[in-house]
Amino acid sequence: MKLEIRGVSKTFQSKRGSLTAFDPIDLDIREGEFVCLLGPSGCGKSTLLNIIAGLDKPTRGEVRVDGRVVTRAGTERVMIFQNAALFPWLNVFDNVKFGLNMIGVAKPERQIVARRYLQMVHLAEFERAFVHELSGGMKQRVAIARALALNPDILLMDEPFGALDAQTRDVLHDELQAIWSNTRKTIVFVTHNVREAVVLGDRVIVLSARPARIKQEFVIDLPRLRQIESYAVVDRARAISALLKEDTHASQRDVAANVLHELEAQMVGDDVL
Amino acid sequence: MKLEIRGVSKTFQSKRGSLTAFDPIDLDIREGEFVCLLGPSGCGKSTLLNIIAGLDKPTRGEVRVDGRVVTRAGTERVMIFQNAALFPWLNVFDNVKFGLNMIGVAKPERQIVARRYLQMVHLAEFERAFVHELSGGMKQRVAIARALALNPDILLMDEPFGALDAQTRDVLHDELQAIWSNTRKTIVFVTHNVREAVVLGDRVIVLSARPARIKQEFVIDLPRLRQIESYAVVDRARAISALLKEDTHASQRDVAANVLHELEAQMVGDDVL
Amino acid sequence: ANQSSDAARVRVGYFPNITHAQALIGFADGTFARALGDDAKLDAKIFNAGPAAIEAMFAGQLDLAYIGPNPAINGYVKSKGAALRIIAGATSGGAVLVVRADAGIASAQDLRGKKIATPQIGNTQDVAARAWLIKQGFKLKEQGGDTQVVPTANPDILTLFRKKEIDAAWVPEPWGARLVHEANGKIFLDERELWTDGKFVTAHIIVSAKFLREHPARVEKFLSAHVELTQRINADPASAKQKLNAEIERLTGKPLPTQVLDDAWARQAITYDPIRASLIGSADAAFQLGFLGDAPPNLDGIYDLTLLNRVLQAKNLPAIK
Amino acid sequence: MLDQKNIARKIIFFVALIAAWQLLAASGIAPEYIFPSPVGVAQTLARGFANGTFLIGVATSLQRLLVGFAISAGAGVLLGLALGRIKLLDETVGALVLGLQALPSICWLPLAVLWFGLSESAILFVVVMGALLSITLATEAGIKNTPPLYLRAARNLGARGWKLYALVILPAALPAIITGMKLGWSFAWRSLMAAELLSASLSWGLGHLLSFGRDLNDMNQVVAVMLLIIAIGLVVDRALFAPLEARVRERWGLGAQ
Amino acid sequence: MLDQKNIARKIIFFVALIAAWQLLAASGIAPEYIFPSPVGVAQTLARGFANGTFLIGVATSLQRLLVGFAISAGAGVLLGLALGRIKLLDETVGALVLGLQALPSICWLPLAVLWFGLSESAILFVVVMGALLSITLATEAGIKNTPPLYLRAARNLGARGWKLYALVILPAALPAIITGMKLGWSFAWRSLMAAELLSASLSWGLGHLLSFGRDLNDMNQVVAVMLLIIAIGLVVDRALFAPLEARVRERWGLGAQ
Ligand SMILES: Nc1ncnc2c1ncn2[C@@H]1O[C@H](COP(=O)(O)OP(=O)(O)OP(=O)(O)O)[C@@H](O)[C@H]1O
Ligand SMILES: Nc1ncnc2c1ncn2[C@@H]1O[C@H](COP(=O)(O)OP(=O)(O)OP(=O)(O)O)[C@@H](O)[C@H]1O
Ligand SMILES: [Mg+2]
Ligand SMILES: [Mg+2]
Repeated sequence: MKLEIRGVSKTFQSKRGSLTAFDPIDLDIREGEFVCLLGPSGCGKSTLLNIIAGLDKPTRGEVRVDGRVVTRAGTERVMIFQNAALFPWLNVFDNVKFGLNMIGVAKPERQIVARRYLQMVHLAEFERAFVHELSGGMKQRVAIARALALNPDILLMDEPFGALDAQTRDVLHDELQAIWSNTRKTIVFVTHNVREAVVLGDRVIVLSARPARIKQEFVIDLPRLRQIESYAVVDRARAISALLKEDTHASQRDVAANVLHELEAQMVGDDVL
Repeated sequence: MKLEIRGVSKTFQSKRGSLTAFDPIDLDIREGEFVCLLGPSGCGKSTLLNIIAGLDKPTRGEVRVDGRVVTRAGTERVMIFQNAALFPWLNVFDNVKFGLNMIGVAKPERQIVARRYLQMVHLAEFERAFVHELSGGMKQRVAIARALALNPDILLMDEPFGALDAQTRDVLHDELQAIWSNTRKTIVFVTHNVREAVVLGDRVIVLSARPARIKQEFVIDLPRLRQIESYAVVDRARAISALLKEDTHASQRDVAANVLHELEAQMVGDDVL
Repeated sequence: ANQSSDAARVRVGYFPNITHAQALIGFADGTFARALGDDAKLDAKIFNAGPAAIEAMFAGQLDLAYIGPNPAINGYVKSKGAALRIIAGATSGGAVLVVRADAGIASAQDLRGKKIATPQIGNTQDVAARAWLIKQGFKLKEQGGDTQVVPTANPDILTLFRKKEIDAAWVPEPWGARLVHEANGKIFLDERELWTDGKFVTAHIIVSAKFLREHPARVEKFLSAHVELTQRINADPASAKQKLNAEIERLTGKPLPTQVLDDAWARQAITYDPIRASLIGSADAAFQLGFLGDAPPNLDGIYDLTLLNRVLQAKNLPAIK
Repeated sequence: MLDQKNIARKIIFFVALIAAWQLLAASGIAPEYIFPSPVGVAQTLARGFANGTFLIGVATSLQRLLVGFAISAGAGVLLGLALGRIKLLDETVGALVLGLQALPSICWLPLAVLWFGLSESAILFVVVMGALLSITLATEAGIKNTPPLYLRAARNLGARGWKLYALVILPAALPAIITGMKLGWSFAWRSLMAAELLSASLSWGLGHLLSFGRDLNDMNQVVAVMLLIIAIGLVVDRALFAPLEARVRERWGLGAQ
Repeated sequence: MLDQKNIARKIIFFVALIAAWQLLAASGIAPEYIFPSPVGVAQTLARGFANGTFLIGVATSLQRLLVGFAISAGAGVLLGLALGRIKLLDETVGALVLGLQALPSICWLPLAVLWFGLSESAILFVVVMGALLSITLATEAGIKNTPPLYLRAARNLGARGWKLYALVILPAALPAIITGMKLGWSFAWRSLMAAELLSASLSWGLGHLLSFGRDLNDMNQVVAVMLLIIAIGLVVDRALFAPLEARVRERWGLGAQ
């Protein structure tokens, strides 16, 4: 097993009391597998990804990568955040080189590697552009290049295409599938979009509302490249959606409480490091 | 005809020269009709909506409402913007009352009307909330209530659901269809999402890349309430998508140029009033 | 100039003002430099107010200074006698109470309820003015009365006089003369009238106690030059005035008008006598006014005239006690 | 819980600071007339409050500050509004405002004394010149940076004329205006102290008391007045601006900071 | 085209302003010693530059400003960084910084003169106390307001130790730091002028020249020096901060303003 999640649970302590994001979760992910996580808002998907990345500590349980317990962030597990999280003070090229610099790759090699991945995401012409000059889709592609440049074993993607318009999203789905076919990374992909999960995943895991547990797994054995508007995808998606909706209504009622809670979380989140 | 667009064209003058957003466009919209506009980015959809709203002047041609030429903004044609454009210094209730206050509705009546529309969009409990405490979908619903409170004949909606996640979007599609069925407003709705256009519109009008002209019209005669995942919708959408893609590729290549141009437009746009 | 170390330097503070005539002329014509010879290099530091000079001496950046009596007393008292000594006099007289000619002030009683400017709170003229006003039976504003002493920088006094915002001013020369000539002022009282023999100290020389301890020889040489300058000025006031005015012009960019200079000069005397009695009187007045803290000032030891008397003896002049 | 711990830490820190200061002063490495001691300063404070001079000083300075600031705030917002909306004015008077902003307001003092004499007006003038321009510029920037979308939305909902100014343009610029006010206040406070240090006056503010301390070489008085000035600065900031800012931040949802 | 028109308008406005000033001065409603005329000011300027005093004044003040500002900027950023990242320091020293920020730096002058004497250090001290704290506070705020996302992303990409500080935390706070620098500069400039107006010194800066004009009741000199001060204020702002700000704004894509 590439990635073993063993009895992981997480409880947040805040001024208002404690909040259990998820109950003990067990999950195994094979090398080269593309796993999509679906679940109602606030159920703990991001938290789980953060724990795998080593950016957050589980309250109980442990995560193992290649059999070794994860204790801190490591460049063999790289996260791609919802809004790309590019550094605005660096241009596109420097953003892609950032991680390489951190792990001490020599300068000339950095250049070569970064250029290769920028080419892979079709942004070679934009290497001198500032971040704010890119469209949302272009930013996501830079973030993907920045992550891939580190040649991680595992890619963790937290709603990376959530904020994009449909057309751009479709293009990126194709690109991500192509990249994955070529590099065979292990990918854990969080999304709210059921069709997206079906288009991308080998396996789709549906989580319940908070405290999250694994509600059901779907193995998606459709041939690649999959198209989001194909009947097969729509069909599978409809089944999963029905399952999700049970929970969504429950969590919808929770919106106001959630808003407040999230504001708090932001405050607490300030001293991350 | 409720709304007659007669030979309207628009040319922007900027430092870099002039840019024609669209060639003379002719379009008639019946009372109570729900018309969706689709078209590649930058083709001039927002500009056309602004001209109808009276927030922008056409370079040539004219827009008539009930036979009278539009010369300035008027509360019988109200626009709903992509990101809601609520006023953060007012709470939800005051936002909805804003337009009523402007057109001189007496205070007690304002309260009653505003409450009615907040109820219609299922936000009665949130009337004291600040804008930033709302989710994106809630904001859009407040914006819809704010516009409907003025009881306009025509609603102009510029990608109102563009930034929302799929679930919220679906809910709002249902709500908008319900509201439209009850009030029978004339609605012009701009979107990038083909399925959305098919779900909502009586007619879908596809514009070409800049300078925009009307490329084709589709009459959507599916029964209401339509569901975005129904085969019928997906089928119609696929046909329209194919037509759109011809142009999208042309405009994609234009991205870099566009980014620059939009930055400029922002600068020029500063003195709107 | 050769690079002299800190130890071989005498730093002297003074103002570009006619009450510091010896310093201005002595630096201009090289008298001080000649007197010190190769022993030490002279360093002139120009000030425009006494407290600043005291601050500089406290900070260890000034060895000798020409200065008015009250800043010297302040410095002595605040440092509990640790910081400085008075070693010679410089000027006597030269302070006047000027009233606006059109303020309708004919007798002292007419000053009731008026605004009287002085150059700086707690300075020599300020103390004199307050003490005198109280003696005339006025209550000052701080004591709940209606006559007001307004500490104001000299140039502003001139402006405010012109704008008729103050009615009188107790100022040192040449400001007295300038108020008369440039702002329609009238001499109401020459402070000399208030003191026995018409003598009271306006400027004297102080030395930092540390410097006096460590370099008495240099101080003596300096004093010798000071006495020599005093004699020369008194012997030929006309040429002294000319030199003085040239030096003032060099330092401030503007000479004094002849009339102002002549008037002002006539009301002061150049002397090396520190006029001890007037200093004690001034200190008492300052204490009465609350400027010197809670206990009566102990000025024993503020004077150290040993060196001055040695110089005078060498020149066959009578000693000062 | 957490808050109590914070406060305890602060108290310990400041007590330690004062103790260290007293030790240093008592150790005699510098004479008291150069390095005043906490005890001496406390005595001076007690005496100053007992005989009323400090209270009068505080009242005098505060009054000047409030009057000067009120004038600056009113005029600054109006001028900023005009500059932000009227292009011709912005190109001409705007340049003048920018230039004058580069001039430390204390430099006006000599002219102010000439023009206004000993009256309060001279000091007030310096205070106003200190605060007015930064409030003007902040308001102008706030108005220019208002997202045009708000204006469009407002016009679209029927807003016209003064209502547009009062109910949309000004509120939209409010966070920027408050930032400007805070900056203006801080310039006003600095200008006031400098002006009082430099000018004669009929009623004595804190700056005068400080300057008297200097003139009498009484460092205890200097430090005592400095502490008073710090206290007032902190109190005004807390009492006036912190709540205002907190309210606006809450409304606008501008981060918790 | 547009720009030329702007400049023309500005020129017309300022020429008209000066003409009005000259007319007012010549009309004799106020004597020249109260209301100096442009002609008199121009003559003073010419004389001052001819005999070198103005050039020396400008050089002296600029040198003090630059040295003081450089010290403040370096120390301020480091201190702000420490306060922003170390909680205990923030709770103790942070409170002290906040308190001292409420004290107009000119109030330090009497103590500074006592401690440092007539040397440049006294003026420098006042300048540093003026600029340091606002740069510190701005840096601290910038660091505290850095989106935690950047930190996560950086750690996630392998950033650790000093690289995290130098390559992520500081750059992320850069826009805030530059704002703080601008504010600090403006405080430094104001403090310098006030300090020069209030203190004697061995070399004469612009403030001394101004105070000198006051002492001589020479209002032409006062206004001439004020114009010089404005000119320097504008030039430094344009030459130092405008390009820096423009670059950062461009990089970060922070609106065109
Ligand atoms: N640092 C924190 N302190 C306190 N509570 C937190 C913190 N981080 C997250 N939470 C809470 O834990 C729960 C799970 O959060 P998480 O972000 O993992 O949800 P999610 O499944 O990613 O939701 P979404 O789909 O909306 O992104 C939420 O209720 C959230 O408010
Ligand atoms: N004020 C302006 N000045 C100059 N050019 C402008 C201005 N407003 C819009 N444009 C340009 O006109 C064209 C049409 O803009 P518009 O916003 O109407 O496009 P759109 O169809 O709404 O695009 P999108 O789908 O991206 O919103 C664009 O190329 C845009 O850059
Ligand atoms: Mg999440
Ligand atoms: Mg648009």
